[in-house]
Amino acid sequence: MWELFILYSSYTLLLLGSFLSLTFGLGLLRFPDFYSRTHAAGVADTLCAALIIFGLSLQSGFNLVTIKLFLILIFLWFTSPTSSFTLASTAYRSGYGIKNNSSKRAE
Amino acid sequence: MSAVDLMLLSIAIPFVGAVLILSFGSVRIAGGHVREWLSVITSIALLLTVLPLLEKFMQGASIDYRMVEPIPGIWLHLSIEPLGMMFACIASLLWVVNTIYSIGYMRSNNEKNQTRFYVCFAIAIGSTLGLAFSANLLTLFIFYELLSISTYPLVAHKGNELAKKGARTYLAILMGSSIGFLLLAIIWTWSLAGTLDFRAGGILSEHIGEPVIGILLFLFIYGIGKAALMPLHKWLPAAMVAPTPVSALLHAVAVVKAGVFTVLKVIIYIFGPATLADSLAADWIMYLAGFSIVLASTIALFQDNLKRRLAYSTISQLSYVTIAAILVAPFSIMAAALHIAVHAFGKITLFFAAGSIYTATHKTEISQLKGIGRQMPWTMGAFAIGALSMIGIPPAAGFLSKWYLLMGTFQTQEWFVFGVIIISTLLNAAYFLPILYTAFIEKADDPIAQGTMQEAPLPIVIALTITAGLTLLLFFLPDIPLQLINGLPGVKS
Amino acid sequence: MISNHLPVLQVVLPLLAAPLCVLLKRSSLLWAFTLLVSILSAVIAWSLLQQTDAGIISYAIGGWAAPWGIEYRVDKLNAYVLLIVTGIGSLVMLGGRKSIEQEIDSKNLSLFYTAYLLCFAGLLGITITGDAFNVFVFLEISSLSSYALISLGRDRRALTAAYQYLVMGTIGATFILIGIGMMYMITGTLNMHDLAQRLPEAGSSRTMLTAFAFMFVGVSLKLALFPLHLWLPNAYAYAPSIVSAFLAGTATKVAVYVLLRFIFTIFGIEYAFTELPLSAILMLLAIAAILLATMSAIYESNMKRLFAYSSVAQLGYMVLGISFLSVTGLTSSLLHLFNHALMKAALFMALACVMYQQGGVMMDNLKGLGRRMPWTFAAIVIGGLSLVGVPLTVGFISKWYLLLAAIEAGQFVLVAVVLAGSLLALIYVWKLVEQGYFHSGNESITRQEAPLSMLIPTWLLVLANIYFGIDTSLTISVAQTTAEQLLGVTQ
Amino acid sequence: MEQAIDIILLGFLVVVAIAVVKQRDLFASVILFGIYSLLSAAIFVSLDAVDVAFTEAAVGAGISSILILSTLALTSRNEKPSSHSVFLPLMVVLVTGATLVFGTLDMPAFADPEAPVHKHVAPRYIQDSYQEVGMPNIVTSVLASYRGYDTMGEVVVIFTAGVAVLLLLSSVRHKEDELSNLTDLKHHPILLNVAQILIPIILLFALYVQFHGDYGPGGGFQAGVIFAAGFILYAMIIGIDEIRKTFTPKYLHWLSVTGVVLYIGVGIVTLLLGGEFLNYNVLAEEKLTGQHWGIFLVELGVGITVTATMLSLFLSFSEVRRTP
Amino acid sequence: MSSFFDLYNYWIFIFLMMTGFYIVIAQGNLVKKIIGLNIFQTSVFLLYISMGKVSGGTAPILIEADVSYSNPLPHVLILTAIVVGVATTAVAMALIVRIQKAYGTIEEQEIHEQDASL
Repeated sequence: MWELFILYSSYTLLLLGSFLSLTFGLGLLRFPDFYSRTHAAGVADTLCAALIIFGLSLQSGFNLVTIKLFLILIFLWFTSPTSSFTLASTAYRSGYGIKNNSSKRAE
Repeated sequence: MSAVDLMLLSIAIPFVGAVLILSFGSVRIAGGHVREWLSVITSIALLLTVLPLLEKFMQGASIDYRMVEPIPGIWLHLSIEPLGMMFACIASLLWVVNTIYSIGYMRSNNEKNQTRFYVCFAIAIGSTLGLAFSANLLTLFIFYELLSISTYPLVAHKGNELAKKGARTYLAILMGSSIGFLLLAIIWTWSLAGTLDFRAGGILSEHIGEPVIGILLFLFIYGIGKAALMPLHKWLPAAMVAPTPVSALLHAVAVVKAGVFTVLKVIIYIFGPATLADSLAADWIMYLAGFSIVLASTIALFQDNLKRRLAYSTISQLSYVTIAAILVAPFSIMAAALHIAVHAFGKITLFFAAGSIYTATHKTEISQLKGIGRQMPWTMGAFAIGALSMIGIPPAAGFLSKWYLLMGTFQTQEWFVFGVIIISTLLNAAYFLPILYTAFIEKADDPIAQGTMQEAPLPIVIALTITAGLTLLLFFLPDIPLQLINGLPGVKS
Repeated sequence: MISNHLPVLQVVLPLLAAPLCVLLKRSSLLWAFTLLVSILSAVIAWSLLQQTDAGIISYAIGGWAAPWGIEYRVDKLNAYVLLIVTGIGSLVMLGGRKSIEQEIDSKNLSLFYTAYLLCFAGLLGITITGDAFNVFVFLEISSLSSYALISLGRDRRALTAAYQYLVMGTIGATFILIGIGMMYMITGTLNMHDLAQRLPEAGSSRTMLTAFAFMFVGVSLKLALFPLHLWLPNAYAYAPSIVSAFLAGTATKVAVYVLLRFIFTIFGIEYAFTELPLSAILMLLAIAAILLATMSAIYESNMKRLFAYSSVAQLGYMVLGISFLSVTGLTSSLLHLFNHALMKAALFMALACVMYQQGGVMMDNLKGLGRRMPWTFAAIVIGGLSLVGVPLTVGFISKWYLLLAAIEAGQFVLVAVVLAGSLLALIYVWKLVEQGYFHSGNESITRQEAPLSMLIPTWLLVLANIYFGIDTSLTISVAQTTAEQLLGVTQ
Repeated sequence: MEQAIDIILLGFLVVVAIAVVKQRDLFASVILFGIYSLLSAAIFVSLDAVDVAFTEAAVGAGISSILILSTLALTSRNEKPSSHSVFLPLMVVLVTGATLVFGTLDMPAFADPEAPVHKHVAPRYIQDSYQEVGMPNIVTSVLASYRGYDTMGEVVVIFTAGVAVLLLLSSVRHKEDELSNLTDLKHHPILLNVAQILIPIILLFALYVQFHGDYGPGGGFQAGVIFAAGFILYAMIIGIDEIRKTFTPKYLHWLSVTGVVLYIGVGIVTLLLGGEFLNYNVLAEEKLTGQHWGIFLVELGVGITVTATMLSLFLSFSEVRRTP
Repeated sequence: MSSFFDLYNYWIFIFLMMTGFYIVIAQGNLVKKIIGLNIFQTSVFLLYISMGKVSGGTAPILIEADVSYSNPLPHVLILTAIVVGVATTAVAMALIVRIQKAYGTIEEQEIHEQDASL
């Protein structure tokens, strides 16, 4: 019973994560300008990563692998916001306007 | 000093001389440059080695020396047989005379690069001797190429466009034919016979049948461009841009004779008379040679430039040797061998005369020679003797070889050759006698020059007098060459 | 004790010396060090060649027996090639110093020598190894370093040449990699000797055919076999003189060795020549190479390019020799391997002298060179005559055997091609001679001969050209026995 | 399941590859290439080649992309439409591809355990390597011991590349005095702080990879690359001149030389101890201890050289004068 | 003779290789060529690694459990090859930088024009 619950909850988490990342991927393509895209990407990184890793760790149970997974998660939580921030702020410093239609060429 | 040492010495001397001239040549001393003296000394030294060698050889010493084995089974191998001995004697003897001549010539026409001239000349003579003494085709080929390369600078001597163009033709034909055909023929012979030695009776005889004989024969005859068989004769007129001493010794004696000498050796020692006697290809060569004789003489008729006319006469005379050799009758082979000697003396005299005229009066065209006979009696006298020898009128030596050749034609019943000889003799007469007429009978255009003696410098006069003398001498006592020639296989039969 | 480790020392010595070069600074020191290393390797190579008389030497690196470990396997063939590479390397280095100091700027010197030694070691590694993949690794070592060496040329075109070489070289290497992979796929082994035994057992398959094709194309790229030679002329023309001399003498030779190894040792004659029409393919390529490359050499006005093109043609001669599949033919190729290395090293060394004095190697720099640098120019002429194949030079010997092979095979078209090739060669050589000696208006020319330190090695090479053209006891015997070994003919 | 993943990943690869062909913006193509490497790394994992995956991700996606990007920064970003004729290359490619496909037809089926590849040499590695070398990670034992000589060659290749690049770029280098800070990232406090926390961790991880290589995926190369990555990050954020204070060109020279010499030195020592070149057994009385020592040392050598070379590659690129 | 499903992934790798190869020989931009070269090589690596795969095998890191391992040898070879690849890329990039400095362009076409105009 419990195992079943664990299993299904992990599935839901995984599905949710995948769904989110899919939508954000869509956003990355469809959003009008650079900054909103960056935002999409950044959020995707953190949240989806979290969801998926939780889901996986639920399946694997508590062992060395789980710890490694969490370490990875922490690492991601550090890096991806920082990188997206840096991206945005650098773009901003180099005078990159909010409403810029030729923005496709910026990433 | 043993005969072998003499032989090696005789090849070494010119090269050593060349090195000496190269290193000290341009030093000036009393009475000219060191190079002149060095050349004289070298040439005399050479003669003084060859004569005792000849003596030893006549006494029947077998002279044979192997150096190294560049290709397994083929040695760099020297040995002396009659033909080579004779050729060596002619070359070394005439070199002495020619050196005297060239000193006079080069000085009074103050040519440039004289050191290079004398160096290359010495090397050329050295290679000629090596070629004469070669005991197998490879050795011969090596010296043959050396001769071509070392004479190239002499032809290109002036360094102007004309000279370079002439030299280019010269080298293109000589090396082209030798690398293109001769080398191939040699390697083919090697792969067929497994040896390249010159052997009495030939090495190919038992190895090949009809088609191959023909192909090989053509490869050889046309590979030996120096024999100037038409259509490979173009280099000879082209080479006339060279200073006259070069034309005289090299393109009347050393180089061209090297050509016919090689032809003779190939026919006698590689194919063997027996092989060729009944070969269709041989007949073809004969026709080509005959054709070449007549055509060359005809062309000579229309040359106004003296040296060019002589060149074409040379071409026809060379084909005499080829045609005689290809007849492979005892007498004709004798004739071929003898003609090498005879023509050498005659033709060098003629060239000397031409050069002497050029030096004294800077005239090159026959039409300018009116009355020259009175101005330069010595020169034109020698010229007359040379001319007679070419035509084959006694008491000039030319008569001998022609005589034997005719005998040869009777032996083989080759009336075609007979006809060719008669026609060509008439043609020879037709292009030589007018020159004599112009020179002696006609009056000079400018009355000032009339009657006044203005001979060429002394060395030149001495040189051409000697050669003219030799031409006569050879007629009266031809026994030394004849003795040598009788030693040839295929002659005593 | 040392003698049984010679095979590995052959490669490890220069390989270890290379990084140490980085730490040296003084030019003279670097030069002396490199020279010492090259000479030592030459000595090793020589003694290896002696050892091979006793039979094939096998050295298991890491103590792991083949095919699990990497094996060094020395037979007559690679001992011979090793000797060529090391010998040429030492001679070139001997004369290299001044020219290097002039052409390479001083702060790069130590790196230059490092790269040179790496290239040297790489070539040796390719030659000596008995492991297919190891070939690839050392191939890359030598290639990478040679790209760098070439790019050091003064002319900016050196950069593009190096780039072009890099791209083509890498494609070649990748093709070789694919080929090796497929052979591995069929047999499960990488050791050449093991491959040689297992490939026939595996039986011919489409995979094997593809493997062969890719190996062949890849090696041909490295070998600059026509029409894959496009990188070579520029690379040799714009590289620093010494580099050209070294590469021209060694790199392509090693490539030829690899070709021989893969065709004869690994795939075996039966497969390569009876199941595949390799003989015909090689012949056609060789003919094209000989004629077309020589043609383009004739119209070339930059002498380094000229001789580079002639290299392509000469490689054609070697390949032609292979294509006969006869002892004579193979002997001619192996002879030419050695002889051509001598010729080209001599010629490019001479050109290095010209470069050193005249600052260029265009035809105009040749005007009256016969007067200005008599010795150097004499060297060029003799080298040229050797290319033509004039008697008393090494060129003649290899030509002789090649023609002999062609006649034995009854291939008179090929005879004609070879002869035509040498006649065309005569033309471009004579262009030089006329420029050097008979260029009118070369009066009042001052003598400015190259320094002895460069002349002497050049002339050593030239004299070698003549010596091995007269006394061929060493070369021919080795070449012949090797050829017999490759063809499996027992004498 | 596995196959499904494979197919999806392969599909991605194809898409990316075609995208690279179409893409005119070089910057984008580089990023796409990075993605390509990462995808193939993923495939490597699914093909059980964890070490390879690791290396591909670090080297292919990491270092290569960085190098190409820093080149783009010095050259131009957009590719001009090439006036090459498309036909000939297409032909060549088609022929080559056809040959390869033809070659595959006789290949053993994919993942077929009966394939000769798995029958001849490999079995010994799998069965005996533990007894003979004593490493759980077979790849490491093959890499460093059975085929240790290849690996030596590989180190030399890296070293060669370093030498080559130095030779090429030395002439377009900044003069030491005008060594300006090429990045303005210093002014990001967040970035700075995060970096200060992360970089030590990265280096620590690198050490782990270096010395854990015997037991899990990893080894000198991966570790070296990660080390280099750490320092490169430092250089990018804190500044080139800062990093130069520690890693002077001379010092990096020495390091990379040390690595190579260490590797070859081990070989020489084994020679002197009477074994064959790189035969670690002779390094200690007990074979396996010898193997351990040998592998430890050579991996260390690899790590040092790779770190030093990668770093000096990056630095020499970033120190090229911007002015043409 | 194997069926389609045994070989399809080889064919995909071949397709990828050829894409890379095409970029190398068809495109005129020097950097692009190198990117193509990298793709070419990476695909070759894929081919190699897929040789070593054993169905149901695991990574060649010994564990107690009784399992079949994939063939480690291709992995080793490719580790080497990857490093060689990055080395080549580095050298190529350095060359490109120098070419840019010398010619002011990295387009093959323009470089040829400049050399031709000499």
